[in-house]
Amino acid sequence: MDLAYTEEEEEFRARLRAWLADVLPQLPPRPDPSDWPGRRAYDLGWQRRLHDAGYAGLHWPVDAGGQGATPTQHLIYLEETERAGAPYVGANFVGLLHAGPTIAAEGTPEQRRRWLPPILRGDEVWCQGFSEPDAGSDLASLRTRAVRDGDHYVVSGSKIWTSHAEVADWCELLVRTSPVTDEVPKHRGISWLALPMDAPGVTVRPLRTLAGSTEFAEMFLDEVRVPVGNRVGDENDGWRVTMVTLSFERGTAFVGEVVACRRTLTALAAEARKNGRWDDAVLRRRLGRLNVEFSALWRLTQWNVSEAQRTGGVPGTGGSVFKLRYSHARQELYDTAAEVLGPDSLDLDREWNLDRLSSLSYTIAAGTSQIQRNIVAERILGLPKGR
Amino acid sequence: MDLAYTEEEEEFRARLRAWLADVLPQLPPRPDPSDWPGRRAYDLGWQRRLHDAGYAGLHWPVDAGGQGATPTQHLIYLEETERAGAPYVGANFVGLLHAGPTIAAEGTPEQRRRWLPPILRGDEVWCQGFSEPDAGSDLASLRTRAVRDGDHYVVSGSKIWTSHAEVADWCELLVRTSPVTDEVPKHRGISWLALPMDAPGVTVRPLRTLAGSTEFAEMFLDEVRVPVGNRVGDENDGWRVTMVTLSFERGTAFVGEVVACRRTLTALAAEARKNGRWDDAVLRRRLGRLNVEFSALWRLTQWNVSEAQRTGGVPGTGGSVFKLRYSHARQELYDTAAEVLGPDSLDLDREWNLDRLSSLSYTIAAGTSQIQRNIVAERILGLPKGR
Amino acid sequence: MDFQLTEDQRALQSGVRELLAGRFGREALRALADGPEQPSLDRELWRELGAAGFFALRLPERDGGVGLGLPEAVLAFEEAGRALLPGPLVATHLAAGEVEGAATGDTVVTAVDSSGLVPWLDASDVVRGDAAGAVPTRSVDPLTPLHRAPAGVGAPDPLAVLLTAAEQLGSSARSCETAVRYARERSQFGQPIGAFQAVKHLCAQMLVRTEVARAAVYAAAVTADRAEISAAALLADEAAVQGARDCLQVHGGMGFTWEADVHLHLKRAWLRAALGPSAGAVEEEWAAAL
Amino acid sequence: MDFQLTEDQRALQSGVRELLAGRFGREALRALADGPEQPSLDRELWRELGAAGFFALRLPERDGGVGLGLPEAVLAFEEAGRALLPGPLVATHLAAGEVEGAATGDTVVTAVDSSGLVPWLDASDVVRGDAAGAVPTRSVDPLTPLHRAPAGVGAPDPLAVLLTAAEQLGSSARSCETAVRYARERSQFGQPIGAFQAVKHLCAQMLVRTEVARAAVYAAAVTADRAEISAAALLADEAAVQGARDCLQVHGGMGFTWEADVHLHLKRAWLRAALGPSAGAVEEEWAAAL
Repeated sequence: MDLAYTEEEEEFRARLRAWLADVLPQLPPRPDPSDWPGRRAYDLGWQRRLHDAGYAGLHWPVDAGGQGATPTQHLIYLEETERAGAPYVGANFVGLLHAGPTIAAEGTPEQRRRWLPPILRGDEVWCQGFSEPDAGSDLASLRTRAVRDGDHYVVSGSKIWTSHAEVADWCELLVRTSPVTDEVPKHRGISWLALPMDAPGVTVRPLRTLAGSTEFAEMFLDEVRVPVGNRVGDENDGWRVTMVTLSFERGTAFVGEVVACRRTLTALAAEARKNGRWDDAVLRRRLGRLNVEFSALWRLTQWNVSEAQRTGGVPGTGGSVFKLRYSHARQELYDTAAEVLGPDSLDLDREWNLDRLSSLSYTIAAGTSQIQRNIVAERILGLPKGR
Repeated sequence: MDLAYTEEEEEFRARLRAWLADVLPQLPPRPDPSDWPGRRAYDLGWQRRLHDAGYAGLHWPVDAGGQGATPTQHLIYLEETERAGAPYVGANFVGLLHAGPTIAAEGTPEQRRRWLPPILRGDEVWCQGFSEPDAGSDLASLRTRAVRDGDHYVVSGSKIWTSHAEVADWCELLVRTSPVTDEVPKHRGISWLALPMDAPGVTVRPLRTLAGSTEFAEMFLDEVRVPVGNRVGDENDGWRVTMVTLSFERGTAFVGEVVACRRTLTALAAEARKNGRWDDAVLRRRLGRLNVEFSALWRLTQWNVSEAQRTGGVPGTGGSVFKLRYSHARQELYDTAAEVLGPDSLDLDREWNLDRLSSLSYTIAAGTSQIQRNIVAERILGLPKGR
Repeated sequence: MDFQLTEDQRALQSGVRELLAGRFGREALRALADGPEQPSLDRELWRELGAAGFFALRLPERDGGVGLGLPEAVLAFEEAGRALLPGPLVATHLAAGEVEGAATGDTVVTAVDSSGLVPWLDASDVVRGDAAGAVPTRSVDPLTPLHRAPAGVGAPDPLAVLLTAAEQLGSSARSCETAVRYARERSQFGQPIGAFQAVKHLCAQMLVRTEVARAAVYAAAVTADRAEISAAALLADEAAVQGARDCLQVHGGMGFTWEADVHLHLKRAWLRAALGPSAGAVEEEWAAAL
Repeated sequence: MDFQLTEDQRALQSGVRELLAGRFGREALRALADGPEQPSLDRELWRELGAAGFFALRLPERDGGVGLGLPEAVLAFEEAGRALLPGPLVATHLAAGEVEGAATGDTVVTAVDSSGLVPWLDASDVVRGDAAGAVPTRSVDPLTPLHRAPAGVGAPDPLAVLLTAAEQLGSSARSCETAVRYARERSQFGQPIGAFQAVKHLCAQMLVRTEVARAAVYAAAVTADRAEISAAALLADEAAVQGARDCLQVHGGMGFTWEADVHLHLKRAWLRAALGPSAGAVEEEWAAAL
């Protein structure tokens, strides 16, 4: 048990920190959140800088063009970029964290050559077409159909919760290539396709969330023709291919967010001291409790990352444990922020209030807390599935 | 909507209060909790006094020997006896609240004549033989077998959580008279028997709880012969007969307990003021919150009682709503007591600490909170049963 | 004691519910929510409410009122809360008989809350309290324009607190019903999600919170006791806010969309909870009473 | 950074677990719990623990110790917590090297906690702190005789707080395992109760609390930071107490019996939580640090 970073890790951190200090002041101003093309350009520009500095695909295998960094280096990278206020991964999210690693693991040499370098260089944006209106928690029940027609699939259906769809070049798409029957369970019969977003028949409609923003979109597919060569993995084997992606797990998923939460907590305490609510012992102790909580979540992050490092990044289920606790803690953080703000908590122009709205999704997105508890209970604790 | 008591109700209250003031000083000293025969005698003595004063079977129908009081009068009775520190129903619990009403509703005239008067007069004690080691939440899966042999049933099996078994004359016993088959679901095939506790083959073994006491017992039945005439209701119809009992519901189940909780809360505040913990704002607000909580639970009690009065005491499911909230609130009350006591909370000789241990059963006994939530969701809200 | 609704009270309850269903149903709600940034007040609806006696409910009949009491007002405001009816309903109701035209719905009255919040300032004809220097605020609730006045003064008005609690109660009940309906309709893993215990138990707890709050709010309406009103507000605030949160959780991703009504209940519940006494103040009040 | 157990640490962990399973398994536990009112201290077991290095674990080898550090001590005490090993283990461990015979288990040492609680006073050879005027208490934990000394003095000893937190962690983990085992074995309504989401989710939350506490306790052992130790104690106390409560709930009626071990974990967890800093003190400490 050791929490000290190795000399090599400290060097990595120092080099990164120096580079960030140098490069961040050179960045153009951040675009307005509603300016999609501007955001695409900004995010890709940042990715290009990472690429040129040797940080692109930090955690990707070297043979896929990545840096083959250890989980600990990845943790340091996320910690330092968050602390320095560097741009978020943004539009590069799906490419770098889902589609890319999937192609790296399951794609043909040709597919890897075609799709991986543009992700790393910041040339192409990917989005994700997994969820459907009727297939949320039960993702495998998805119904978007792909029918073989010569060397193409003809795809029809609809997807939801697709972020960056407006500006993506590619979509990693899950489609049903064999209908569900008594012999074919729903997890079989799914295939993974790379869909060019400019293909005829693709319609994107922004989806307004309760926070009033349109971070997500719905995507409608009307007889869209996708070359068979865009399929990664075997036909009907897309569920397994996808799970490789979803469980691409090094314990680092929430590193930046935990760092950000701790910064928010410090700011909340400062605000409470300023507006006098610090004298409310109940509120003050609630802030103290959150400080304990996020400190422990940071230690749990280090624990999970070290575990991933030991096992060589083998998929773990520790992520569910972390997410369950973290998503609740972060919602509690913003509820506490509302207490600190008092009546100002009703003012959307005040800091933290929009974050509070966004935080409502934490116990839902990427597997509801209910689903996560099932996963923990069944896969870690070995409790039986219900009838 | 009215919270004022009618003139008649106020008269009832005044008369009861006067009687209690008169009779309570005449009572013998309370027996030691471990002195079962003493407890039986004390509890039956109290019942006899109630009987002689015209309060026996207050809520029983008049034709069963009761007073036919309204639910509101029953509430007043429970409120006043608790406030005055009168004895609890004790050993008369099952007779007055379960077995008696069942016999009154489902028994033959002869059965009513045989069993009801001794309950009301304080001559006989009943206990309950429902739960089994393997049939708790799933009561209907009970396995104690009764095989017909002429004009007797021969009963074998075991029961658990039987209070007052050591001193009971009769046990209301649920037995399986038809084995479960594909055609006979578990809720059918159950019969209700009045078991004489002195019958050969009945063994009672005290069951020690985590509070260290032996309020409950296990009961072992080894080929016990019970006359067929002791069966109330039809053979195999015992589940329905029993449900009449279990749902005998006038919203009054927890009246005395809510009154007691409010008294405890006042005492806790006094103790906190005395030992200085009142200055802890978090603890003080917690006590204030509990005061709000029990005040609301009292109002909910009045609501439920009024509803029962309107509907003529038709079984309701509001009891589950109340129990869910109340059992949690009462556990929270004793956890708060432990906060007030500080290190004294580890001393079993200090007030409230044994109560805290007992309170651990509130979310389990008479239907766990999990089962209660199922009942609320399925029977009140109409949500579907799972597969 | 007969702590249940009378026949007349049931009739009033269903009357208000029908009126609101007809005049402010889901389409009207969505039109406001999906429309331009600032919602506008429907003056015609306001006058219809006035004609139906919503504002004059507690005015004596000799003053042209309906001559009913607080319990009836609470039932009416519970319905308003269920329907998410917008506007400074509480302030206008409390102004009936004191401000010309409030009783009939011709005059829209708002008030400065003890916290300094002023809903619907621009749309109101009369402001009670000192709104000098009030600045507009980008309101979290899209259906309630807000101003902030320099620190509000005075203690909260108990009647305003009670009627607001009644609205919270209505919202809480509605969130529970919405969650239950969705849980019966939405299927995942081959069965309605309402068949899963996790969802079932969320819904059960929503009902429990609602029914406890109901008993407290109705009792406070009967007794008009100041402390009991505070307690009712505390419980109704919790029931409404947590109920909307749980409703959102039951809806999953769909609950996170603008298009679902869930967030409208949550945001209004947050707003109402910010009015009147804070939870801490109520807890201290009830601790001091021990 | 390698925040995982080393090979040696794993070996130590399983070594202690095996030792305790052999010498203080369920039968020994039940013999104490079901025996006469006051449990007695097994001096022979105490010396075996001494021989195994349990008390001398952190003493330098030159002083006859094992020469290991806090992380190893935490792992050993976690196992003690899992097994519900009785006796003033923490005080004796901390006395090793300072009190003659403590390191070998020949001398049993107890200490007066900052709250004035003194466990195992009569059975101990040496008391650290001022136990003058201590009076016997009918202990809620049947396996820990207690005295109360007139208000304990001084701040809690961080090392004692950490080792106690390690015991809480072990107890929390054990409660989770016990609940899971019971949920797999016990059937109701035609399936193991562990197949019901309500039970499943209780168990999942038990694991979550345990693993968060584990990260905090282990990290505090590595850094030996005073504030981090307080935080670890807060989280481990919660995990142990709530874990035992949930374990009881999963067991239903059986959990309410004396015969089940569930209550022994709950009562010990309550006792340990009363030692060291209060939750309020820790929260204030961590608030002040913001």
